[in-house]
Amino acid sequence: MILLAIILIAAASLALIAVSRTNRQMNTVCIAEAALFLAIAVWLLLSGQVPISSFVIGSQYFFIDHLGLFEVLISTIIFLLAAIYARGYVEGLIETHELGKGSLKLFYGAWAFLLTVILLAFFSDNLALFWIFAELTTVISAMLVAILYARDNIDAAIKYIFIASVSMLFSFVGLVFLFETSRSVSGEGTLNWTVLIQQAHLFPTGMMIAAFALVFIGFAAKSGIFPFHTWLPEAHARAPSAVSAILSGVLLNVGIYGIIRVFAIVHQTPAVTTLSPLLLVFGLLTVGIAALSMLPQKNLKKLIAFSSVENMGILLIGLAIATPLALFWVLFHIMAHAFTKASLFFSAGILHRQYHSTLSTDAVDDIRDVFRLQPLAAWGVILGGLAIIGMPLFPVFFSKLFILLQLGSVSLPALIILLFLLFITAVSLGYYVISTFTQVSRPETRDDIVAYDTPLGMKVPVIILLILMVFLGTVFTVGEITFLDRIVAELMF
Amino acid sequence: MTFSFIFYLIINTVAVLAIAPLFMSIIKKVKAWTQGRRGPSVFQTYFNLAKLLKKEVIYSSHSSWIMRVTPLVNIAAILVAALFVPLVFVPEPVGGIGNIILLLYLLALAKFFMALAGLDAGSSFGGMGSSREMSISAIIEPTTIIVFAALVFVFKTLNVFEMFITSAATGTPATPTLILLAISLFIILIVETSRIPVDNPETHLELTMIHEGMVLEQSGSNLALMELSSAVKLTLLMALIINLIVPFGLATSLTLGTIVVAAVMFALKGTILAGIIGLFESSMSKMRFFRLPSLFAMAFFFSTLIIIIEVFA
Amino acid sequence: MIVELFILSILVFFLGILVPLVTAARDQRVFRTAALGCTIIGSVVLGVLSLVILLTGQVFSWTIFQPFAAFSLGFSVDRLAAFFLLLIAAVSGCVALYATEYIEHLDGGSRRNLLCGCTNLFILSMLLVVVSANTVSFLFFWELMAGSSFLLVMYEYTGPDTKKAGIFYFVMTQFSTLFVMLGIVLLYGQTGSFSLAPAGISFLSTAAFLALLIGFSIKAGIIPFHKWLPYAHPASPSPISALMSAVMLKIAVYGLVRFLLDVFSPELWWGIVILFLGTASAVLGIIYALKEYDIKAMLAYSSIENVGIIFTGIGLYVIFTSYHMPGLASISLLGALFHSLNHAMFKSLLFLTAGSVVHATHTRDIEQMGGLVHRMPYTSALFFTGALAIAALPPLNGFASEILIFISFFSSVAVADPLLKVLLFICLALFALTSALSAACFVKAFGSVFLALPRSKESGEAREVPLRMLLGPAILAAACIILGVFAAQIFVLVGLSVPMPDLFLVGLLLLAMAVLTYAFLFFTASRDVRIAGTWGCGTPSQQPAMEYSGHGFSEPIDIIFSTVYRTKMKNERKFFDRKNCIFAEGTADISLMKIFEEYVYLPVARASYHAAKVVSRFQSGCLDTYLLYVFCTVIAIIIYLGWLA
Amino acid sequence: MIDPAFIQDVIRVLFAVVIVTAAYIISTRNMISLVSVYALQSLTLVFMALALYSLEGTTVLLAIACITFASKVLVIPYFIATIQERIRIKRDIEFHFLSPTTSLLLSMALMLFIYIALAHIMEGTPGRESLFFFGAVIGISLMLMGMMVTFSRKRAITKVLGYLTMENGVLLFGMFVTELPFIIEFLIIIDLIILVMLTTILTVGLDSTLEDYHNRLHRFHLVEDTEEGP
Repeated sequence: MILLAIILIAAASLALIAVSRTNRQMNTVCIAEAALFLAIAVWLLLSGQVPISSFVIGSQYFFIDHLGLFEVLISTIIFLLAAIYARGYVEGLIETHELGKGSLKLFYGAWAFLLTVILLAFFSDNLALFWIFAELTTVISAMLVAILYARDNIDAAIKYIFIASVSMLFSFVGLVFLFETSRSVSGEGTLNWTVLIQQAHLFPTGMMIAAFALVFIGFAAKSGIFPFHTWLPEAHARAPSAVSAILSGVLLNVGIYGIIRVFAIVHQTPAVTTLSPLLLVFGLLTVGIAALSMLPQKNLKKLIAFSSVENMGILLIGLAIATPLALFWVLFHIMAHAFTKASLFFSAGILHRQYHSTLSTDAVDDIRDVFRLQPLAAWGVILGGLAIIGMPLFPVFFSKLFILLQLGSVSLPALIILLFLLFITAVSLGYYVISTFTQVSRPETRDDIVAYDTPLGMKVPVIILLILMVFLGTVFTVGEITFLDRIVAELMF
Repeated sequence: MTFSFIFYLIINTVAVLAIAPLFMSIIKKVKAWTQGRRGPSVFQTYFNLAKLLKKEVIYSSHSSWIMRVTPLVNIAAILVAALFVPLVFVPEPVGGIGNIILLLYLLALAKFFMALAGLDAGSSFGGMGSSREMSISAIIEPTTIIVFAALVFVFKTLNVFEMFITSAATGTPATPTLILLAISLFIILIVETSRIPVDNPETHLELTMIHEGMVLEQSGSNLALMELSSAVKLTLLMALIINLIVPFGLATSLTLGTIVVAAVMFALKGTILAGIIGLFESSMSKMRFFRLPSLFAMAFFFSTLIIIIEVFA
Repeated sequence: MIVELFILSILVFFLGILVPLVTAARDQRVFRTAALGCTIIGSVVLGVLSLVILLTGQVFSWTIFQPFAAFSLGFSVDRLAAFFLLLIAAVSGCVALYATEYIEHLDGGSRRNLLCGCTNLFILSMLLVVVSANTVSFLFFWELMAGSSFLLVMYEYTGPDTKKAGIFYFVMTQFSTLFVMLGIVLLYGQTGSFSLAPAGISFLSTAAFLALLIGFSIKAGIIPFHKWLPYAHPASPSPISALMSAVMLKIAVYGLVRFLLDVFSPELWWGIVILFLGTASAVLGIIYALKEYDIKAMLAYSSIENVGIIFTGIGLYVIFTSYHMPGLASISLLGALFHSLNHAMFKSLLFLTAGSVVHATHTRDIEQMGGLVHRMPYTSALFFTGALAIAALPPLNGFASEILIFISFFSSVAVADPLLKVLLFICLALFALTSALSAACFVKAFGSVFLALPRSKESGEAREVPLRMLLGPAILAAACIILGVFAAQIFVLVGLSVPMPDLFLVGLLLLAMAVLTYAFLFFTASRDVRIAGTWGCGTPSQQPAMEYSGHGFSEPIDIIFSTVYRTKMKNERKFFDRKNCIFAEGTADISLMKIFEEYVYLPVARASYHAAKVVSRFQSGCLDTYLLYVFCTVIAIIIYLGWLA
Repeated sequence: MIDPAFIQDVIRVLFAVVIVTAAYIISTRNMISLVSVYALQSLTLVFMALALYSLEGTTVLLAIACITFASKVLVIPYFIATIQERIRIKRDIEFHFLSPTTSLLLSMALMLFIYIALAHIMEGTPGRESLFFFGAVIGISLMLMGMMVTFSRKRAITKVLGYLTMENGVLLFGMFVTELPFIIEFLIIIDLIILVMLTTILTVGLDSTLEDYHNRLHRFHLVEDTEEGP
């Protein structure tokens, strides 16, 4: 039923987009779609029926559990805000001829479709089905990246598709391994996660290691883990900011979600002792390369994108620790990172509108008078930056601290290296923000820059996200904690 | 606060005020003798002070209240410091009077005001004097503190009174360590009272003067206070050396006889020490200002050596 | 009652954050005054509360919020915390009073509202650091403090030096965070809990101590981590500099003391390390202060010196504790803590009055000032009190705390190890050098800023500042005098026996001597007074250019310590001919070399930037290369699977 | 029913064909033939599925054969060929990192390597017939060879073919190791078609520009627009 509702809503919105003509109409459809999905997710959350076994959903390939619902909640919120944001943002893109009017339909169609696919991915029980949806998200989001009239965008999209898809193929091989393992254990092969996790303790270690390692390759590429992250900075930086927020806040989660799911299965077997160090190494390398790449970075959106890479590394490290508490904070970090990153990209988008060409090239010097011209965006970047480096009042502080605490009990050298890398990250962000935002034009040239009249729709998401972040960072509701605890329990950590 | 302590306050202040100008004159006399002159009378300093009191006070139009309060603060600080070093009679210490660190910092208080007064009028002589004075006092400070620490180390107390009591009880001759310390104390005395080879108290030559530069703008009764305070400072440092090294005759109980004896003994010992200072000054020449750090380094080395010997022995 | 008072004060501060935040867009004085009024009220409540706790010695602890079983957001106020609360309350109250007027003379329009709000946040986070009952809330508020102070430093973001200051401050703050976090994580590894409870002796706790020590040292501005101070303090508005220097540095001291007392069982070498750091900072700090001509940077360096003194006291405490000499240990610790309070008083006083001076003369360069004693009599008197206190002259408070440290130094006779004894004596000598140099430094400061003739047009036209900019510093000055003169009585009042001289008696004697002398002169000496020009060897009139400048004043010390001050000479010449014979024009510049900056900070920064550049080449922009990475990784993983797993 | 031994021989031959086609894709410079070779490779897979069907009798294999034929032998090659015509590039001369000879040698080494590695990995799993195991090895080797195409060739369209080869490898691997539910296979094909379509369309914007990208940039944007704009 729920599945049906989702598909119906999706179909209706696609149809509406097909018949509508203006940016506003199509955008409204997208907002409505995201709002409806969010309503469904909230209803599911409040109804207390979760986890929902397959037949209520409508097919044995789908199910809803807390982790899926958690991801869906995050995704729909970000999609909703991004859609609101896109209203003004896309208008601006059209005005400056960066986006053809003819491409509008494609843009919003892909947008609406992407949300549906992501929802279906998170509600998939069958891992192969999840894999397919994940593949589809790559393709559709690449379309959203490539839609701008610039060669660089196509280039970035191609990179994105190639690296992600090529790696995802290995993932599929891994899934085949998993399927075969399950068949050899129970006779009846399945890729349904709910079944796999029950059988997992019977799986032979060697096969599990192979399966996980291969699956990891693909999902690592989706979530921007070193050395598969290379597409990420370029795609995120080139995409329209509304899309960047989705890429960073939602699509990276798809990859991490896949890793978590499969890792939960691995966690039931002795293979986890072999695989945890592997994850730790990849995580550290990811954070390391991201941190060092951020230092000389002169492009704001690339900087934020590298910060995403860094946070994915942290998530991987948290996962490698493989304790329930660590998993708890990994989940928390997923949420914290998604919202923070979305707010950062939204603010960066406003700056992008203001300083137009300059942000896309590597010239810092043209950003000036930020506080006079775009105070909200400036504060958005500052507060978002403080949030992402783990300042208190923002949620990343706690997740970072507790992941570090857990890491400390696993490996001291890793802890020290990670702390140092996080320091470098913070410095790079701080260095960039301080050196750019303190630039003011001389009084005589002050009037050369005309302030971009930021539409309300682009401001509201930033403010909402900032409030949401402060709320998440200071108030821990009982519901939130039990919800996350349920996820940990369902993943059988 | 006992009667004997109040009595001590009075008697010590009176004694130090009375005898300080005398020692100044004696040093001058000795120096004159070594130069083959007859020199001024030993009471010349008293005459000078009396004369200055009769003169009018001249303030620079640029100067501020600093100039006006400095002489008072200066003499007050030095006189209080003098209370920390009993000349003839050592009572029981009250409320930390006699603390050796406080003594040092009371001298610093006087110096601080004096240096500011030097800067107050905007004259370059005053500025130069202040600058040099503060520099010198800064770099002699480690030596001073090490010597004081050595004293504390030897006498196991922070209080000058108790040191005197101990040394009076042990009697003369003092231990070898104390004699070594006395040499260091002597160097400190030379530096602190601005004497040759560090400073030349008798000249107003721009190249050599330090202390005199600072008081150049002072006049009349203010100048008298400044002169007097530097004499008192000399006396109290001399008393420190005398009563530590050759404490015989020092009164520890309050009877007329002991006090008279102590006073006479102190005057005698003081005269001898003043003579030594005069001779020492005559045998030296003023040192170039920037050669001083090496002199101080030697003094510092010397006093640290004492500490090391004392510690390891 | 105490708890309610405490919550009340927190709420008042919170109100002080909200008011300007809500009214951020409206540039009206009333909102700012309201916000700062909240600060003052909150500080008064907090001050009363901490005094009560300090006197009664009760311990209050309560948990406000426990989201997980593992940790809670809890507060606990004991005497140590109350002491630092008092410090925070006293300084922030006076600073806020001063700022009500000062802030109206700042540029920035409605941004000033945010400044007020952020200041309140800063104060609130500092006081919550102090009352934190466990390491997580400690870290939480510590970070909040770092973040809010960073925003405050960046207030005048358009200023020429602010960018550099901001970057330095931000980097050092993060560096400090790194170590504090590491320390807390290691501690958690050792004890398995977040409580501030004894951790026992092990490799982990030693490592945790070292990490925390470095973290706190960075925040406290201990050399060689001090470089942010002389940049951040001049860049920020004066009330903020006062708060940062007087209070924030003390929070780091608090952290160190708290962890040393409650968590660690210190070993001898820890004490030696702290002592060494402290002494080095004290000496080098004041030596650099002497060469500084920016009045606020000079005060910043002097803060480094004073924190060095505090660390010296803490180091002595640790040494004596490890020798089981509790009496001496407590004197040293009391000295360190008392000096923290005293430094907070006189340094905020100095920063505030320096702020007034800068406000009046529009320059921070002391060579441009002079003669202000006639134009700003009250400010000069207040600054003078601060200078007397910081130069550790009796009977003011700076001396009262330094003498405690001197006493414990002098009593180190009792330490058994001869080698250590000698080491202590050497530290003592350096310590004495420090206090003498600081006297020289403040003679120079007061002399160049306030005395003689004005050296620039602006300082010639300076005016006395309004009443409220005098009132705040006046309270602090009074505190400086009271804390000094009645130091011994205060110790008795709180029930501590300390062998320190009675400064009240000394003060009385000083007064008596001065009065007696005055009376004597009044009756005997001539009362004629004449005003005349300064005698200048016959020059017709006194010119400002003839005065001794700040540079000139410190020249002898400059030469004496030439090994510490490295100068850098730049000499660029142009010639008319090829053979460099006919000189055309040229520039020469002799500047003080910033040794730490040029030999430590910048090389590290350059090296890491270089490394980052190398790593960035990984992101070459070529799809084929990226796919090759994937290919190689896949092969590596297959190798791993086939042979290693 | 045909003799299983004969079928196995057929399958071995087909393996050889697959590898040869992959080798051709790696080393050729002629782009027109690339597409046909790819179609041939897919056709081989279809035959292989049929052969397996006759061996095991699962209907899924038959279905797989059908959709593979429809999509990979007909639709995708046709589509790519059309696109190729449009961008008028016939040759892909430049090689990156690997020359044709090296890549051939490397792929041989890889096959050996995969064989050993897979033998290690699958050591514990019971009842692996040699043919199926070999199929898995060929599958993964095909993937890696395809991957070598993606990074050693400059033209994006060649890269797409490399990707398709990889996909064939996955199919091969899946076919021999286990059988997945049909719906999954079907969705994968759909996914693949969408992906290939998008990528090739994008390559129009990109590929033609690799040679002289500044000149042609604008022109091919127009092409892209007419392609996509509904």
